[in-house]
Amino acid sequence: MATTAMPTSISSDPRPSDPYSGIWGWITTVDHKRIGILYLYTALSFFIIGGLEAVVIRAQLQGPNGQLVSAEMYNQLFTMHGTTMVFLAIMPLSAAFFNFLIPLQIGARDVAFPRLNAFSYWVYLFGGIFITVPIFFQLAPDGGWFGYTPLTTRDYSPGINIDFWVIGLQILGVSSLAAAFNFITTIINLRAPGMTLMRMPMFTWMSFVVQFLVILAFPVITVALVFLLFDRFFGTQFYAVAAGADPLLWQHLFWIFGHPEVYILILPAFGLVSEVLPTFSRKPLFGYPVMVYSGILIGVLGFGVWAHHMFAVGMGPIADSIFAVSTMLIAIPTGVKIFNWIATMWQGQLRFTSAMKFAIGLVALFTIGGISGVMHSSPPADLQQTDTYFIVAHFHYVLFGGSIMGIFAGIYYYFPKMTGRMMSERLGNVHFWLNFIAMNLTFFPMHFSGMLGMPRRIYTYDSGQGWDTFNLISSIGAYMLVLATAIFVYNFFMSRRRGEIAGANPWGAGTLEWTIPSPVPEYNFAVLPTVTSRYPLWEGTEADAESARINSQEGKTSEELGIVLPYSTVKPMIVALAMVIMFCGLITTMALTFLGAAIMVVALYSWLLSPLEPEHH
Amino acid sequence: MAHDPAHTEHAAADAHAGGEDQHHPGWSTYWKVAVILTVITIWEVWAYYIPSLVASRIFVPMLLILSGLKFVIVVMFYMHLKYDHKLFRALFTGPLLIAALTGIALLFLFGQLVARFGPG
Amino acid sequence: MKGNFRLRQFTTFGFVALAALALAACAGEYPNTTFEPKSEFARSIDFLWDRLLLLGTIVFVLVELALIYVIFRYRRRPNDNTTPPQTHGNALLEVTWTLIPAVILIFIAIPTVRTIFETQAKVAAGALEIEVIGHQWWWEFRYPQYNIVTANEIYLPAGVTVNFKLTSADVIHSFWVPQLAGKRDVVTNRTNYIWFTPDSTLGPSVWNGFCTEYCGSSHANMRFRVFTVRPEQFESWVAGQQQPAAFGAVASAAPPEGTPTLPQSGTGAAGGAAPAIPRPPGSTVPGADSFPAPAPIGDGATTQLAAGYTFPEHLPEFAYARPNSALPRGLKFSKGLTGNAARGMQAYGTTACIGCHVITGNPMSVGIIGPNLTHFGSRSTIGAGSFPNTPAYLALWIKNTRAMKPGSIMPTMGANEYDPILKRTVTTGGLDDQQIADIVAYLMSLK
Amino acid sequence: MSAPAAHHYTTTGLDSRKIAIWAFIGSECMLFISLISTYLIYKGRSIVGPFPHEEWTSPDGRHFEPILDIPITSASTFVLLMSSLAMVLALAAVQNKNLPKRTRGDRILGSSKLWLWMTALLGATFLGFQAYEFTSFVHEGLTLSTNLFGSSFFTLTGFHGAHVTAGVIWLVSLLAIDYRRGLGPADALNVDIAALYWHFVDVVWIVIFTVVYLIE
Ligand code: HEA
Ligand code: HEA
Ligand code: CUA
Ligand SMILES: [Cu+2]
Repeated sequence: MATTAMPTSISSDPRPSDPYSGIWGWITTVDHKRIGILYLYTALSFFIIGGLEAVVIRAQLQGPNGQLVSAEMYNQLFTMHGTTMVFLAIMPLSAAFFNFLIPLQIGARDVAFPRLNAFSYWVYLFGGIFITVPIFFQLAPDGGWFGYTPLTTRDYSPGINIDFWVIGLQILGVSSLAAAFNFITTIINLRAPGMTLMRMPMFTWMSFVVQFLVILAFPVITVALVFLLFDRFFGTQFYAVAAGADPLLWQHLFWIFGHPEVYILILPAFGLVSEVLPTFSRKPLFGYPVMVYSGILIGVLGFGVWAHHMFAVGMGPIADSIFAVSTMLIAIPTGVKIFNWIATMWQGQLRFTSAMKFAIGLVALFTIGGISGVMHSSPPADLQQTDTYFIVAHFHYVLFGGSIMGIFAGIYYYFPKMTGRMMSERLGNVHFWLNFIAMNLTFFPMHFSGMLGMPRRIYTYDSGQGWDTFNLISSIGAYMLVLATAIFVYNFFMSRRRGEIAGANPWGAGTLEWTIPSPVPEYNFAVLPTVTSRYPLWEGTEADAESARINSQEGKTSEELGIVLPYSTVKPMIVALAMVIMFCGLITTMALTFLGAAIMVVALYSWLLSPLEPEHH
Repeated sequence: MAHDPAHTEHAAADAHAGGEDQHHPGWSTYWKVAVILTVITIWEVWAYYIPSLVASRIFVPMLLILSGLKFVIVVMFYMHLKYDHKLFRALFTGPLLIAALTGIALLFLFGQLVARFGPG
Repeated sequence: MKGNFRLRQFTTFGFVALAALALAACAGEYPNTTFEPKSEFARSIDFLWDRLLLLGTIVFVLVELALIYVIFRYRRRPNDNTTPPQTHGNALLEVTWTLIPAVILIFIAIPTVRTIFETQAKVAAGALEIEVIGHQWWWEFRYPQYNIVTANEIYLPAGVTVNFKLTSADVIHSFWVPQLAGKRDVVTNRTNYIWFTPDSTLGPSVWNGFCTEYCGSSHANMRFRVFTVRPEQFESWVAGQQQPAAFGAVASAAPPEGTPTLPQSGTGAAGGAAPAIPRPPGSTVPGADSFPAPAPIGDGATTQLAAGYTFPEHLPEFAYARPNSALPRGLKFSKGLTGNAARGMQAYGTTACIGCHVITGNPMSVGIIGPNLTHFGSRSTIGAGSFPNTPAYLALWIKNTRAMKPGSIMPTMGANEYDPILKRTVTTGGLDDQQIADIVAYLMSLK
Repeated sequence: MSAPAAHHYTTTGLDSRKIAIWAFIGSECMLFISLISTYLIYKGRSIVGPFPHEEWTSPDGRHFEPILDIPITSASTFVLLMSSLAMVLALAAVQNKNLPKRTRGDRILGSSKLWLWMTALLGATFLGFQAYEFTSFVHEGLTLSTNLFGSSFFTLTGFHGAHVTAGVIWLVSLLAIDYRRGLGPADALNVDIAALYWHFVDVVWIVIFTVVYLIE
């Protein structure tokens, strides 16, 4: 019972629902791989939506005095663009990889709490829909993605718009937190024999750090949002300036969450790049331990820098200085990563696949964003930069040039493992170059428009301010990005059907997930592998080779191998749905709230009281 | 975060008790702990009713230390962190530390905000 | 691959070129540039910026060069299947590239902290005090030392230290004049300060100011103007502003033409730029004696003297300070009307205007919600820097403010105009175009 | 209750649920520090009374005593502390279910039902105190929307109260299982997890009692 490495006899009852059957199979799945793929598709859709919002923004700003959309609509657009990209696109794209990869990389059959995992996804989906739909009725949140009070209080935003935002983020927070506890437990507790912490693949390591950032950062925004929710619905005074409230309370609470959040957005991408670069350099990651420690350090320091978003609010010289220095410090561990990546490629056998190109793209572009970040970190200098397009340039270089590039690298790299087929390298190449050039066309000019005085979040600007050219270039770049993304979408779906068959290890990679067939069988590993090195397929001993040999065999079912797999169940989805209904009650009728709560409690009990999987004999 | 590899190796001794070490303290310890907690609480409340003490400079630090003490005692004995796997200690103290620092920083920031440049 | 990476280099070069170009061009065409500081504050920031830009560029170039070198040098040659050396790391190297950035950062941190304390020191005594009050979506400026209250325009004597006291009437705003200083947020329930000294060498010049904290619908339309002028000009301006409303006479502010044509907006016969409205003695104005006659008026001369100095914003070199925002589609004003200032004053007195605006010298007009209009005629823009202050624009503005400026609190006044916030058409109590023309004439005459 | 992954191989040999609950508790630290910090930040910033420790006379001449009631709260604090004692005994009872019980003392200490009941009841009593406190505050004119103190006080203590409520429900569920099939060593982990949560809620109160009630 201690280990299922050897097949143990189980009750012969077949799994109630064949996991690979139809839509119902997807709704009831608790398989981390399928949940990962659900995350991937959903998040890509939201990425497109967020991107289209951005394109409208760019169209409005293409020239001075643009009149494409109204001021109100524009404010909803940038608010939803930011919110969508951060909470509905990048975080879930990372989550897609957490789900799909972590168990494979540590040699586990699933995550620690498969049903909780399903729950996280459904909450995300319903929450995402909840917060996205209003934009089509011009009722979308319009307070900016960090919703500063008092603007977002009832006094100044009487409409329903902000309600969607407050409630929506509250819901999404539940999803992220649930997932985080799940992955922390999984990584600590489900590593295969011999998979010590210092042998874990870098992606799993960075994910591990991210989960801690989530469980520490999200409670803070939860509280901040609860205050706002209570203010808007139950008449509390937390942000009511008339009652003497301090607007900086929200700002501090938000950014205590907000800065760790940006590392939540980048570290998974860093992790993916740390998988891709070694494979296509045919060299182990350079300075593995330092990469681990720098990741942890970035995470820890990330909690001590939040006020660098508030250099203009008048915190006083002492606070300014402290946060300036702590912010600069983060450049050091991040730099180490950049240099170690370059050192990884040094003397390597570089193969420029699409994945590799995007990975290198991250190193090249994130550096730019990082450096402008350091420029913000000097408060007096930031007084000229803050709330201008220079900031917009910074965070798009780190978010698009960093997170998105890294995630694209990850998608090209792991597509074979997910689908069993290769993506078209030819289209991938076009996608990369178009994306790379367009990205720079879009965001590099923003450095100039910003330093030349263009504030952010303005729906219109006068001509003759010296911004016209830069904005035009940015807009052209954005249109090209649409094309690039469209090519990617096309490539994705074509390859899904027509791509050439991949095989277990198409890239000649070294880590554990490449020892098993592609697509991965539902039980992942026929036998729990025994790990003796960081790159079992490169540096492994007999033990590694042996388990690799068994695990690479295809076509066996879990029954034949006698592997116990959890039941499929719809209960987590029902709980998630009920929870969202409960929240909807706030903006419709309290009755709905109670109804939702009731359903939730019942469903939750029946979930907790029903067995996860067939019992052993 | 990183707990010692020694532990990561050995497999589940007893899946049901979650492999947690069985030698928990018993009634004999528990009631003593309860008494200590009660005494400290009484001490705190008593202090609250001595105006001179409340006025004095030691009042606040004393109360903080006392409640900190209670906190530690409950965590160590009732949540048996003292006896459990040191992984749990890491999982708890790490976040607790960050939380404490954040809280202190916040109070500092909001206390400090009166001192600003320019007149007034 | 090879080709691709040439392409890559080209793009990189492209940006460097673009950068050089843009920086070089900063003179002139970039009225809001932060690269040409015009005060000691802005200059100390610029010094930091140069340092940051230099070090940043060095790091950038080094990293990208290393990357490009690796990419070309170590790309896999066709059918070369040797496994590369499996290096796992190198303590010495890694320590080095931990220390180098640390050193670079020291060179950033030290001047940073120094500048923080310099720029946030207490302002020297004897500075010009200006109270800035942020409103959705306009700026109220008070000169307590001269008890002047004005809106959306600041006059500053060159070479005199000015200390701004920033407070907000509603949500958070942020006060920014790019060439003169960094930003300072205008935070509700808090008082912030920012001070600087415009270079004494500055001739009369105008700077665009912006609200840089998102504050709602018209955040983009919350602009202002800063005029740095010679001290004696400042004195004259102050003298003028301290007068009560210098109300001239039956100013026949002629018909605001239908819709102004952009950018040199349609200025009616009154000539929008500097409308020289004839000003017979105030005493001849019907009902004028009902309020204190404006200060010394020459024999039948104009009140120009009393008006004091106003900045010649109509001069071509200041075109960048002249708003040319788009006008709402379909907002029209009937041609051929002649406004009568006297009638305008009465009309003004009977409308909601007085509930929100102050006109010192007009006892009825005491509202404090909106901008103070006492010397409205002497201002260069309306709607917080949104439109030029010409009869034509003003007429449209009064007719339907909320169409001109999204979310504006000032109600739509024009009869049969659609109010986008109340979502209904104004019927009873709405002003017809003639009344509006009169009010325009009245307001324009308030020099 | 089901035991996710309990009979599978685990790296540390620990049960996943216990790791998860500790991670959860770590996360709760951030939740409560945010609430407590907010309370302290807004302390003394309310424009109108009533206030926690100072008396206040409103413009229209109504007089308000300092609103916090220390004796009552001391009592409820004591109750919560005792509930923690009951909880550890309940856990011990479950773990030692199968040990022989010779003396009457052994039997009392060995009764998981008794101690679970104790814990739940003491928890409920605490909630009773809180309900009393809240209602009396409302009568004295302090509500969620009276002032900054009211908002932050009710939200902070309310959040804690909600946690206690959840705990009581959890305990009652355990009792239900105990009555249905009896809790034995096999369930020790489930009880242990509930206990950890319960004690954490208790230590949070220890902090609240001091910084909110005792320190002026
Ligand atoms: C992926 C997300 C991400 C990441 C990784 C970062 C990384 C950094 N960010 Fe950024 N940031 C954002 C997302 C991110 N940021 C967002 C979204 C905002 C705007 C929020 C809003 O207002 O809407 C923002 C805003 C923001 C501000 C506030 C600006 C303002 O509003 O006034 C500041 C100020 O200090 C800042 C600083 C930094 C710094 C110092 C880093 C550092 O971590 C960067 C470190 C990396 C490097 C420095 C490059 C590699 C290092 C080397 C090659 C070594 C040598 C280098 C040197 C010695 C310089 N960021
Ligand atoms: C990861 C985060 C992320 C990403 C990827 C992006 C991507 C983009 N962003 Fe965004 N942005 C933010 C995060 C992000 N942004 C944030 C946080 C803010 C601040 C918001 C705030 O101030 O509150 C912001 C604000 C922001 C602004 C400032 C708005 C303002 O201040 O007024 C602008 C302006 O140009 C902008 C532009 C863009 C563009 C052009 C892209 C492009 O990369 C988008 C490219 C387009 C797509 C990728 C989708 C289109 C593709 C298709 C349509 C394919 C065709 C479809 C099929 C075939 C099915 N963004
Ligand atoms: Cu005021 Cu933006
Ligand atoms: Cu940040």
